[in-house]
Amino acid sequence: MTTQNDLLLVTSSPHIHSPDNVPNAMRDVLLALLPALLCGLYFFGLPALGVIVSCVVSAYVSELLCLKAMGKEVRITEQSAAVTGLLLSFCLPPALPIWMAALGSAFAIVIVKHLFGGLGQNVFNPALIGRAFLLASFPVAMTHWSKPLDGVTTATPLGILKEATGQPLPHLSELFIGTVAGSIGETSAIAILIGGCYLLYRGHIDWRTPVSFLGTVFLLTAVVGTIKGGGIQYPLFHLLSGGLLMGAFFMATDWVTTPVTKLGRILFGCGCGSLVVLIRLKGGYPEGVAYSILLMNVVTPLIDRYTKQRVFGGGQSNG
Amino acid sequence: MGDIIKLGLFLMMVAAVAGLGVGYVNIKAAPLIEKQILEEKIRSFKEVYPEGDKVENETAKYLTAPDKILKEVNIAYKNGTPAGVLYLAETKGYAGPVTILAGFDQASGKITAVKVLNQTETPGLGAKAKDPAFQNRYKGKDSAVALEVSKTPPTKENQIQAITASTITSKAVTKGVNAAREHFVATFGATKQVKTGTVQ
Amino acid sequence: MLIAVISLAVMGGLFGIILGIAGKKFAVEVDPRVEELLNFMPGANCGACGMAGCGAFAEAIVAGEVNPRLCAPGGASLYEKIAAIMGTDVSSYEERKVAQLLCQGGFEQSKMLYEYKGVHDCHLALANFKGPKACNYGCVRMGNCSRVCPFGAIQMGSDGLPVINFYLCTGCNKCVVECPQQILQLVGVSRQVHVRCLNTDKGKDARPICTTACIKCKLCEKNCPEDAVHVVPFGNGTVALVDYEKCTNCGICAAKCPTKAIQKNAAISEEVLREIGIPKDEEPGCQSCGVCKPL
Amino acid sequence: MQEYLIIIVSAVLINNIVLSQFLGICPFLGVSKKLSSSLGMGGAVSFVLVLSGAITWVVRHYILVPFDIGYMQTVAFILIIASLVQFVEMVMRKFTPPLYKALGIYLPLITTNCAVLGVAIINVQKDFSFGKAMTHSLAHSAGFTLALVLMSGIRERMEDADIPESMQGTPIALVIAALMSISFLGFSGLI
Amino acid sequence: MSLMQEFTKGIIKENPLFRLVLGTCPALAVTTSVENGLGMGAAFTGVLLASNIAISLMRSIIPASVRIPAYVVIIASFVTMTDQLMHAFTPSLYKALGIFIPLIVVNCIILGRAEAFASRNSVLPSIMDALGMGLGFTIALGLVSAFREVLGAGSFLGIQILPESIPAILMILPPGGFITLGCLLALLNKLQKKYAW
Amino acid sequence: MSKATFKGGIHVTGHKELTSQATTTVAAVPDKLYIPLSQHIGAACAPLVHVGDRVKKGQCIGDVKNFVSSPIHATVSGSVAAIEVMEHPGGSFVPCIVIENDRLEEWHESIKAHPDPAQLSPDEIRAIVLEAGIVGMGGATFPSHVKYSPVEGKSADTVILNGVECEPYLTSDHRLMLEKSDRIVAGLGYIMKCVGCRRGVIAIEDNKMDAVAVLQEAARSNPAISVVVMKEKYPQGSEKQLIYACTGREVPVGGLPIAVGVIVNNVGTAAAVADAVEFGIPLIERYVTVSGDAVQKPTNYLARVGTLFSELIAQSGGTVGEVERVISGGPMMGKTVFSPDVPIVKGSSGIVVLTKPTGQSRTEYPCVRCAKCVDVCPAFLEPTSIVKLAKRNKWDEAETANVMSCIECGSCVYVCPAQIPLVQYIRRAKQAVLAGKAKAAAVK
Ligand SMILES: Cc1cc2nc3c(=O)[nH]c(=O)nc-3n(C[C@H](O)[C@H](O)[C@H](O)COP(=O)(O)O)c2cc1C
Ligand SMILES: Cc1cc2nc3c(=O)[nH]c(=O)nc-3n(C[C@H](O)[C@H](O)[C@H](O)COP(=O)(O)O)c2cc1C
Ligand SMILES: Cc1cc2nc3c(=O)[nH]c(=O)nc-3n(C[C@H](O)[C@H](O)[C@H](O)COP(=O)(O)O)c2cc1C
Ligand SMILES: Cc1cc2nc3c(=O)[nH]c(=O)nc-3n(C[C@H](O)[C@H](O)[C@H](O)CO)c2cc1C
Ligand code: SF4
Ligand code: SF4
Ligand code: SF4
Ligand code: SF4
Ligand code: FES
Repeated sequence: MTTQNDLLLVTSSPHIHSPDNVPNAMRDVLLALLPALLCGLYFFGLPALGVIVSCVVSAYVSELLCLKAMGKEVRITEQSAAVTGLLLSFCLPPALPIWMAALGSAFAIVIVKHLFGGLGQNVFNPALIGRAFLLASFPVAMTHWSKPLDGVTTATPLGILKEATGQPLPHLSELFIGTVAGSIGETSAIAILIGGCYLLYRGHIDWRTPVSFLGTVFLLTAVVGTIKGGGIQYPLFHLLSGGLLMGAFFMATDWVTTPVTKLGRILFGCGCGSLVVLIRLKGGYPEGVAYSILLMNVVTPLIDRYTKQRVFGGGQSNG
Repeated sequence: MGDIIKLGLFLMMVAAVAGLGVGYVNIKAAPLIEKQILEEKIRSFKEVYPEGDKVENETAKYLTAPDKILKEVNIAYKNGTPAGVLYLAETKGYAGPVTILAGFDQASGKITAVKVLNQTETPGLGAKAKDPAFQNRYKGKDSAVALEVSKTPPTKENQIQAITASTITSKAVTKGVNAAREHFVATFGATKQVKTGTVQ
Repeated sequence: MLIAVISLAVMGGLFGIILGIAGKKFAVEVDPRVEELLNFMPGANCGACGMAGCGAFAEAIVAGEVNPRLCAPGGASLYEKIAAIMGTDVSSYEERKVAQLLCQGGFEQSKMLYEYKGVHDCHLALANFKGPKACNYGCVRMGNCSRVCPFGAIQMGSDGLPVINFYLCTGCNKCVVECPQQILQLVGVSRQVHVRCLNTDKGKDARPICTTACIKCKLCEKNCPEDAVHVVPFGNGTVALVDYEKCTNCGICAAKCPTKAIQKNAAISEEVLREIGIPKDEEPGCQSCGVCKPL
Repeated sequence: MQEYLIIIVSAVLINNIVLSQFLGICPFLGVSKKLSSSLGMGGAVSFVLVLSGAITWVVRHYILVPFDIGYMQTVAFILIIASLVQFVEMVMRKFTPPLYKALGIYLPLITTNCAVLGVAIINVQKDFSFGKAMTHSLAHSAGFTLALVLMSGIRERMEDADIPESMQGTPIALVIAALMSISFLGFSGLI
Repeated sequence: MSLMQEFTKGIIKENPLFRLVLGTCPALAVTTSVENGLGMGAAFTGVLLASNIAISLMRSIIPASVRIPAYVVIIASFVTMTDQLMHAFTPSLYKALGIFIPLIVVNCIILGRAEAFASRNSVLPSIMDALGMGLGFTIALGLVSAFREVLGAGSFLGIQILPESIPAILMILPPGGFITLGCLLALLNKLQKKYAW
Repeated sequence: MSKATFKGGIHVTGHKELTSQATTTVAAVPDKLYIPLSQHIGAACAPLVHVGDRVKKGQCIGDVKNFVSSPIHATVSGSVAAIEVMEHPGGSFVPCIVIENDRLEEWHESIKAHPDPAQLSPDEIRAIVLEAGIVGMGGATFPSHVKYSPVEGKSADTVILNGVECEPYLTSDHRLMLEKSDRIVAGLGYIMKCVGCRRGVIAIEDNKMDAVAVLQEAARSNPAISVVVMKEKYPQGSEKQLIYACTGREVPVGGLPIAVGVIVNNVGTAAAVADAVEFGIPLIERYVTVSGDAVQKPTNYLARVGTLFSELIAQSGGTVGEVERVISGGPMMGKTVFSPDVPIVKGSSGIVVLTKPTGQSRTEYPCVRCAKCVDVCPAFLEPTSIVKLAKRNKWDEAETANVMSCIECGSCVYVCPAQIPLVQYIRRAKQAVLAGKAKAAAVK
């Protein structure tokens, strides 16, 4: 459009805007993931670095190629691909061959994100589908866990719980700090909590999702724990182990794939929580965070549809 | 009214002709199919217990009450005397029922072979139970001791190494073998001294 | 074997009779011509005819209520088939119409008032001082028409104005309804001469704003051999209008017009008017297996 | 009781008829664009599936088995289903035109919906009692409806998305089905 | 349309799987290996051929209101025959295709062809139609199964061509079927845009 | 006292310090004043004078006999130079009466102080408000006498004066409250009398505690009047939200405040009512903030209606930097004008002149469904969903999604990280819904 430079600009109100934008938000998420990243690198060393780098690089490259191929404006400054890549690498075992990590990342970006129209339009959480894809494709490599720091093959806390192999369960404090086997970014509860709080503080995520998610898991496992006689230890063990915290703070809160209504987010969280407990206790896998969130992603459009808020001045039912 | 009868008659005719056709093919094919099934069975029996010269289905005799796992008990005769026992067992695997055939030698009290007949496990994972590599792990195991599945290379004689990432399938097969083994020991084991093992 | 044949035959007979009875008892009437017409309808359910889908249109044709040419996607071959079924003559159907844009104020021609930033929507841009162009009558150039055209017949040209592909346009009227400036009009395909400006201002006001505005000089009126074009009262002022009944496409007015507000198009040949292959709008569940049709 | 529960959970979640059994894909792809029509299709399929489940069970147990003509099963079953569908359609058209308007267009499709015959055959394969066969049919129709409704929710949302042109329509629906199916893997091993 | 065209249309222009998106269930369920895919295609072609011939021969005497039941009975009996013949002569293939042989009955394509083609055309075109559609379907199944077998099992026609650890098992699981078919459809859409058939 | 507020809304940087502390300047009256014939919601006025006529200050120069309308007065004495179509800060072209100022400031003879305003009956007050051409000064310019007219079956029990001024940059109401507190309280008294209610509330946000103090002092004499302190939040000034914050009542969808027994007026409106009732002065001048980062010396003015924006900007020392936008009103709700040569009208609360924003340019991303817009919407709408419908011209569905309840506050746009101009789409949807309704009505 030709513009005559001396003309004033006419825009529609509002004429000012908060400094918040998509690139900034994504940068904040990356920042919030930093503690978990450092913990992962410290505990799992070079192999973890390899997985992380290959995931992120593959995500970036795939994003670039997709944008090019689809003739869209090549604009990857918003870094959502990096978030996807990083989050994917965080729920992979540290010793995964890096080509698998890269493949999973590319699958996440190409199939799950760009075939659906790109940023903001995907229905499923790309990182989690990436993980589920890898788990179903390479079950051997994806269930090979190593001890932090020394890299010896071992089982994860939930694996021990599920298989009842007789190995001792780790102490809660170990789970809190992260000196247990598990995926790269999930072992240290404290690091994840720091990141989660930062996102809450920055207003990028809504407290309802993590609270209802974790609350549901806590309540259900507390009931089971009481029946089994495990006491408070049992629900806490469930809260702190596996990818639960990572999922509750970073993945169940993904803007794109979760409900937009407040009530919807609570339902989403409760649904995730119930499914996690169902899968962990009754299902075939020791851990179910990824699947629970994915299953709730499937339901999200319906949740959104049936949890519309009441309009202001439209009757007194609570909104 | 006439129309309606006509419709009825027409469909009747079509159905009758169809029945005729199918019936005819069935008459021709049924014996072949039966033969096929029988041959298949004999082939399996041969694989699992190569030494017998005749196999009799004696399920009625040995399984008085219907069993949850064991479906058939076949006795293999060598020169007219019972020499081996062949069990058909069905257990629940990862994706559905797994049926196996397990052969035992009465003389040695050892497992002669195990063959997975039918399964619907995941290709590439549980479906590897059909691979000889896995089935051979049961060969020659002693019937007196309960078999266990281990994820790591076996350290004990009674351990069977699981198919990687398919513990469930491996356990299913082993469960079938163990059921057969117990029945074998209880029914035919008298001829041999029962060894004590670590039975879980 | 015998049992097989008998039992199957009995079942067949039974069901046949039941269905036969049901077919009689539960018969529902439909005019066979509607079904017949439906077989030929494009089935796009595009609404070009202004009705709720092809079914409604077929019923209306049978009832003699509508001009079959309203089904634009059907094209000439459909009109012939309809004529055959209905026992009428194709030539009695009204001439087919296409959309014409009555503004030529592109980037080069029109003066701007301000720079606009925001949603590209003609209605919205108009809310601010009648649009960024100084002219208050012309095309706002935000392309609403091109977005509503179900047939992709309108594209925004390099001068900012919509360009209508007459071979794709079906005359569905959607763009005409959408345009907030009411500068799109449906005109018979044989019409070649159009006054492409609807400003009602006096010449002295219009001239500085747009180089191709109608300046009410009346040269067209004076030169038309058929007395077919006139400057007539319109809105708050006057505009030049072609009387399409009288116009013979001679183009003299267009040649005389000093600002080239009047234009003569190249002829649109009816033969070239393509029958548009619109993909059938998938009925819910329709896999075009054909099972459902005659039921 | 437990057996029934297992049948239900297995049919709805683990071995979902569409997402892991691959039965009834055509209507699943075809009729999942709108929530309303997917509910309609779900309803229609459930109705026919349960009814035909019952009739085929009876026919099998009182005709095919006693006369030892099990090999006639496919022919007999499909005859039942096709006649049933057509009969239901006629009745509906006459007596409940609104319902017919809502469901009618789906009915002919059901004849060629593998799910209906598939479930009848699975009933036979698993040698279910009548009660279990009914539970199984009901659970599978619930599973079918569930998959269809979830799918349509997603597809309605996808209406706004700028999907690459060549992916639009069936291809993206298949990809959605794939990702749903991956998600449903989470239920594997539940029982 | 010439007979040749009746034949070729089913291969590309009106390919039942890729263009008409019919018969998706078997196309997804049995395509975990090329062998199964081709076997299914062959069985399907046989049934389609037989039913097209039969229905085209009977087309003038079938009353409209019991048309569909009559068609399905005819189709079903051919399917049952095929089923028994395969059981008798190709037992291993029979085992692999499992429930999907009886389900050929409800394969929408067959009824669709009966309704849309055989019931309106004489025998010869119907045969060509059946052969073309059958071939088209078989090729489509072959294509889908080739992708899935190579990517998911690392083998082709049972011959291992990739090392054990590389293939992504997902591809032979249900999701892999959906993805393969989806991507193939998209690819064909794209090609079609490029070189309009 | 806990501070009242509503649900939803946003926190915006106020920039109020630019102008809030300095006493209001009386703006120089220019040589030519441009008085639009439509400065209110409702039917436009017809001119009562001709070119060449001499007019006096306060003389009624435009009127139309229509219930929802309001007369226009000359704001200076002088002669009518022209009656011509001019741009109006509301974004349209409107006929204006151009008055050549003779600088005599001669009042029209009809302007007389009332001897005993306390004796006036409600109907008389309403008539004075009508004659004085008083319209809402909070921006909507709804004719006040209409607001005060009794509505069948409904009665007001509370009058709320809106001193919230939640728009960034604007401080004209703030200065007015500080400088004319007695006028405001008096005006509120007349309004309460006019509509026959016992409770008067003056609502002020907690960023203007000095105004709270002054008004509490001024209202001490009248126990029926109280000052409510509200938490600072945008768009608290929107009347539905304000009513909820002050009284806990929700104005029903599509309803007016009177439906819940409330009448809301801007503080400026109240002051104008007091002037009209007591001194007979029509609405010819108002407080206007001139601010923004492109203005040399941001100032509050008491300016005559008809003064051009450009003259006030010039009095503020002109502009600095590259001017990109001139906004009539605040930056959240105001409208940009394409030229600073537009006149101040009765509803002009401020002029904000902004330079080109530095740094990152605004790029629109696809909606990332962050739901921030949903969380802040004070009308409890789902802007993102409505916009998606609007983009596909799904007007009916947009209507069921309550698009008509949007107050166009712009909060959603402000927070949207994808920088989508949501309100614009919503406005388009509202337009289309209304057009659809009009069409349906026409068919009937
Ligand atoms: C957010 C998140 C979600 C996860 N979801 C799953 C899941 O659904 N299923 C799963 O097996 N592992 C999941 N993992 C990985 C597990 O937490 C764990 O690392 C892995 O399952 C191995 O532990 P296990 O052997 O105890 O299952 C997830 C990891 C993260 C960080
Ligand atoms: C798609 C998929 C298919 C699977 N198929 C099988 C299978 O056929 N047999 C099996 O025992 N486990 C199967 N599993 C489950 C796991 O691979 C494995 O059983 C579980 O992680 C525990 O096994 P492990 O202890 O050997 O690692 C499957 C898992 C997935 C995701
Ligand atoms: C988003 C929004 C913000 C508003 N902010 C204010 C405000 O700050 N001050 C004000 O007086 N009116 C404001 N209004 C206008 C009020 O809703 C209301 O119209 C006005 O207070 C009524 O008084 P009036 O008729 O005297 O103008 C706002 C309206 C909206 C929709
Ligand atoms: C709070 C927040 C959480 C996010 N979580 C995820 C996530 O779990 N997985 C992912 O792929 N992307 C995540 N993203 C990035 C982005 O939303 C994602 O790439 C989109 O799904 C792509 O359309 C997140 C972004 C934000 C702001
Ligand atoms: S809708 Fe009208 S104003 Fe808008 S671009 Fe089209 S012709 Fe121009
Ligand atoms: S929208 Fe306009 S241009 Fe498009 S087909 Fe309809 S009438 Fe023609
Ligand atoms: S939708 Fe309307 S009311 Fe809600 S925040 Fe946006 S502009 Fe304000
Ligand atoms: S604030 Fe913007 S990005 Fe977020 S949901 Fe609303 S429209 Fe979408
Ligand atoms: S093949 Fe069409 S529904 Fe299964």
